[in-house]
Amino acid sequence: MAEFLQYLFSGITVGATYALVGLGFAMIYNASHVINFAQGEFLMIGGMMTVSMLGAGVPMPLAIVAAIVLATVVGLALEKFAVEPARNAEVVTVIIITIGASIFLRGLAQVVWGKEYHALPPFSGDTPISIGGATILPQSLWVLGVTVVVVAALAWFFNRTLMGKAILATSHNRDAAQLVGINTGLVLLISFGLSAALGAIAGIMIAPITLTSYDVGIMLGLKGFVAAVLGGLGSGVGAIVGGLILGITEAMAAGYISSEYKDAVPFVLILLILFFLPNGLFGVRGTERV
Amino acid sequence: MSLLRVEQLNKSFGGVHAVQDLSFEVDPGTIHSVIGPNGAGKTTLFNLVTGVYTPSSGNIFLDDQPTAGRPAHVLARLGMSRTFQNLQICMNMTALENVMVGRHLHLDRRFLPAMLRLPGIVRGDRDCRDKAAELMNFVGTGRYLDSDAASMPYGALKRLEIARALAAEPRLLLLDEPAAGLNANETAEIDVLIQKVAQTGVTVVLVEHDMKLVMNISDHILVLDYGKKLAEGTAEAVRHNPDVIAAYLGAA
Amino acid sequence: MGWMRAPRTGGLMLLALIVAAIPWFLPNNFYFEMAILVGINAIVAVGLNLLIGYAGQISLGHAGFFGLGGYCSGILVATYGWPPALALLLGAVGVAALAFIIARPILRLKGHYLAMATLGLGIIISIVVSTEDWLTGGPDGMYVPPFTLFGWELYGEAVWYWVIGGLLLLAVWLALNIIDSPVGRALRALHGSEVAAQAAGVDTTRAKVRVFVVSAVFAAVMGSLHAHYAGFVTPTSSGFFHSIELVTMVVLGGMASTFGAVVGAAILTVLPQLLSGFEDYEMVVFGLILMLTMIFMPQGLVPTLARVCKRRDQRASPIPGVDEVDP
Amino acid sequence: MRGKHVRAWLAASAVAMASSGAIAADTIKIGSFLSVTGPASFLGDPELKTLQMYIDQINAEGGVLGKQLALVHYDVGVDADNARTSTKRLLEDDQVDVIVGGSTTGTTMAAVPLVERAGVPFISLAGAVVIIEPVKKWVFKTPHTDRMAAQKIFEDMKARDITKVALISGTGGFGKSGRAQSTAVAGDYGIEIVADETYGPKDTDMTPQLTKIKNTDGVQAVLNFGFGQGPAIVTKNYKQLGMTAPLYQSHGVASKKYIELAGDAANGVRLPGSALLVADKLADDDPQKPVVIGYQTMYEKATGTDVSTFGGHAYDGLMIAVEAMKTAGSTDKEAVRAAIENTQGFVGTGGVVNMSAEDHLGLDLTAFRMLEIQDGDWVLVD
Repeated sequence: MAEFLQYLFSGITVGATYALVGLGFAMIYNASHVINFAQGEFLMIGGMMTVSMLGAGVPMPLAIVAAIVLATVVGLALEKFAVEPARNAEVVTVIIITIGASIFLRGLAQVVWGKEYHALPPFSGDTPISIGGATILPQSLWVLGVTVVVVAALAWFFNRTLMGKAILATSHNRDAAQLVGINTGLVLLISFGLSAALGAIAGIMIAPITLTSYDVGIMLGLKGFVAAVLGGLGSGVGAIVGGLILGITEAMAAGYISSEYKDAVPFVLILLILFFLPNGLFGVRGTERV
Repeated sequence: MSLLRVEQLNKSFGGVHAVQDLSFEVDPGTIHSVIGPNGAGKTTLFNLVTGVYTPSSGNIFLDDQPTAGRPAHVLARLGMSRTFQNLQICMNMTALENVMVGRHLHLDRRFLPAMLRLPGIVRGDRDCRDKAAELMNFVGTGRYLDSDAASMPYGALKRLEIARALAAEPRLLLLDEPAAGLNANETAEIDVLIQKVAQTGVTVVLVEHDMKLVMNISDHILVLDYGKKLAEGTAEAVRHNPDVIAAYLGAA
Repeated sequence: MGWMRAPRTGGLMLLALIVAAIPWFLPNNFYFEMAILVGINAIVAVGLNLLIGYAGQISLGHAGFFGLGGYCSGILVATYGWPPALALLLGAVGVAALAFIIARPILRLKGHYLAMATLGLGIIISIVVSTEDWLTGGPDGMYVPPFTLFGWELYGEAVWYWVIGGLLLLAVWLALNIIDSPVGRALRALHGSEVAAQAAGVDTTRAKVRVFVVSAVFAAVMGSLHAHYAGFVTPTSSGFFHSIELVTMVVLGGMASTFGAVVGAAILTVLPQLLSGFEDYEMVVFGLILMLTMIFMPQGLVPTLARVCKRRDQRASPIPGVDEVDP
Repeated sequence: MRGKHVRAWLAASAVAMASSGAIAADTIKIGSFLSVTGPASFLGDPELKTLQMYIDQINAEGGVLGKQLALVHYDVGVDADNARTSTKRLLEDDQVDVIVGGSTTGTTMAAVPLVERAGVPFISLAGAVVIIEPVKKWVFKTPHTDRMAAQKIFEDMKARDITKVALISGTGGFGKSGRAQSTAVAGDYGIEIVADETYGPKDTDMTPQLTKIKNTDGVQAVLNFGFGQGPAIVTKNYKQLGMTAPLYQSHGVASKKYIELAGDAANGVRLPGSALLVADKLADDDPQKPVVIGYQTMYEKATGTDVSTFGGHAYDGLMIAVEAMKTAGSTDKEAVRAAIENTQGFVGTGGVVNMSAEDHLGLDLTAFRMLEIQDGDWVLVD
């Protein structure tokens, strides 16, 4: 039992990270139907910027704010200068653009911040908390707590604010949204900014646990994409659930099946799910209109 | 004997009954129109007949052969061809190639000969190209022979779809709102074109909003309302049917 | 109508000329190596372009097939002493069978879901080859003996160059043939409008499965030859990044342009070597080039340039598109 | 149109090649391919810096055989294909006199057939024993092998009466090879491997694997074979789970960075390392002391970062090559190769090197020091 609990803790912590990244994918996908392969780089920017600010003697809270701001600016620039001009191009063209952007950002980070791994100090110590014979780090609770807060804040944003509703409307039908006077260009810009900020927050939260470096975004970005698709692209709930399923499956696979094949298990899972639910767990099953 | 027979056809999406208990027959060599207010289920009926949707229940027969639920490409093989309400032109191809796609079933579709470009393929394609060009002239889009489909005007694309459908040499041609979005002049031209097609012996089933067009050319009219059959008969009979008048006035 | 076929043969002739001429300008074996790698990548890209560019079905897992071809050769030849040609054949047939089995459920998916599924497939393959080290040598890969045919060993850069060059011409010829046939038109039609293609009698599922299998076989055969040429095969060759690289070749060169795939492969193979002088800035420059090309030429290089040339030609001559290389 | 460009480009590069050939007459070309970017950049980065630094220094002091040294380097990440292409470029295009490089075993092994065929001395900086076993005529290496690391660790365990060991290793080439070597030699020391877990190179949480080990009966010590950030996370997770059995790491973590990343959790961790890590703690009569102090001072002054043993491997490789050229009195490849093979009593950062026709490494177990981490620093155990 304690064993199971330990796997679960591990899975939930990692899964929450995947969920936050997946949420970033979902947000951009919703507004623009673009899969942003540079999403992982926002996590990297968040983590690395905080580390470098701390190194420069800036107090932690300020460093975090600076990191989020930087990531947001990068996100906005990405939309404005890279995605916006190619708006009418084919899906894979835009995918390649975001891949190019991620290589560019990674390269830049490597030049500016170097290639070494860095550890961010945990926010509230690293004395493990024992629950039912299993242990969890305080930082994991931070990750989970922040995930919950972010999800709640996003729910409020999309359901209660005009801008949030505008983003939702744009995701359903861009032309119609434009007709009713929504500035869809602005919506796109904001969703990129928001998603970048989200990525940065995730990157900062997990840096004390997973360590951070210029290329930390590759794997996390990929896993976030898996989470988003698993849940059903464009569904916020889907991304969260997808991320948690992914994390927990990995942990359970490592614990109970084989640690060598634990990385393959999520992909087998996603293939199976897609075979039976071609639109992911929470994806909309639209009927084609001809 | 009827060419197309629909028996007690039903289709629902979730709780919405798009088509209910619908039965009708289409005689060969006629122009058969389906009309009805918006949302009456005309396009759904089309999609059911052409295999895009699978019926919830009921039967469809082409030449007494059951076809309900069979995929579109199999129906095409049985001699059924169609156009689409929202244009379905392949914008990544030229106009001529679009029509050539329509002749797919009449060509050698084997992979290996195609890959090795055996003489038969070359010959088949040359004939196909000529036939397609002929058809483009027939529907009146001859001047777009070498154009990219993406560069053609809307009205011409509507005809191009008809040419593509005809390229399959169908026995049954289903036209889904061929005049939608066209001006009066273009509509009149479509009117002529459909009659020209019918004269070649192709049976035409037509969904259309333009009453003038429908009344002008139809041999037989089926009126739908809320997925059910409201009336059926010749243009004259339908025009004076009180239910139809009520539905249209009510809808308007 | 004669001119319609001219760009085909014209383009193929030009490519043949380039292939024949290049060795005169290659000062040493390193340049031959680059040319050979360009050729290998180009053939895979030409095959992948049939799937992505023409049929409009994305695959982020084709490196998996490339790797399987390589490992099939490595294992059968090095470990079990099979003749390389037979191993290559079996690899191609095996990959074709695998692709055929998974194609149906996978190709039911659309857009990003298809991308995800193919990506997952590729990653699973690369994890398996990396983990089963008793068979594959693990992460550091395995040794693959030289390619021999009837006792004759394929040895030396020049020999390899002509073999790969010949295969490239063959691959381009086959691809052009497929595209310019009812089969190819059906593929492009299902890209343009799947329902329209079905209404015209195209069995779209079958068409997709076939082109998926063909592109997988292109990758498997080249993976096998590459393993023989390199002398080893590693899990990297079947990994996610190689898949992305292959897709990038197709998109950069120009989707639905067979010659575009060749150009894309050439650029992405040679560019990193040209950039090696930038040291730390290599990634920055590479990413920037990738981004800028796709932003300003979203159609890809060859179609965009072809259009520019066409426009210029139209001004000069009354017959449009005569010099167009693109099929 | 396009053809003309290609020709122009090729012609230009041919000219560039010819001109570089002209320079080659009075310089000695040291070729190198390293993993400067990617997951093994912590190996390649200090290696490259070391090569640059010492080649500059040697040149400043008048060069070798009256000629200046020129470094030709290509970054290959961890991609074997890339390594092969770069090696071919070094051999064919740059026509280097000797190659010092290959941060990882995978990239090294990709280059081996080429250097063997071309007949150019090649000193590898990678770990696995397969590089020099069986002996390859032109291939040498400087770092201790993973088998030696395993032997050193088991020796220490045996001394502590540990017989049941749990193994956890990375799934990269280094971890895989280390795991295989550990399993192979454990029996020689009467040690039984009772648990065998792995983790991926980019994994961020190893608690499930460690939980499994924790719940395995009779585990007296845990050995982690891996490099990069993985071992640091393992160490942190180890502490999180409250595991108390001695934790051993391999020589793959032999840099201060590991201690920094793992923090307090690293206290008490043991690993086999080279003298370089404990330069200031060596006995004054230790033959290695002046060498390692010299290297450490120079590296830390030039780069502002802590030394790692990895940069030291590059120092050893370069110096062995340079010494061999001096001994041979020329850059003739066969003569240099023979001189490298006859290296005797060379004192490097990794140990005292005595090579022979049968041994292209020339180190024995004494080259390794058993270290323990205490309060953020290395301490000599023996």
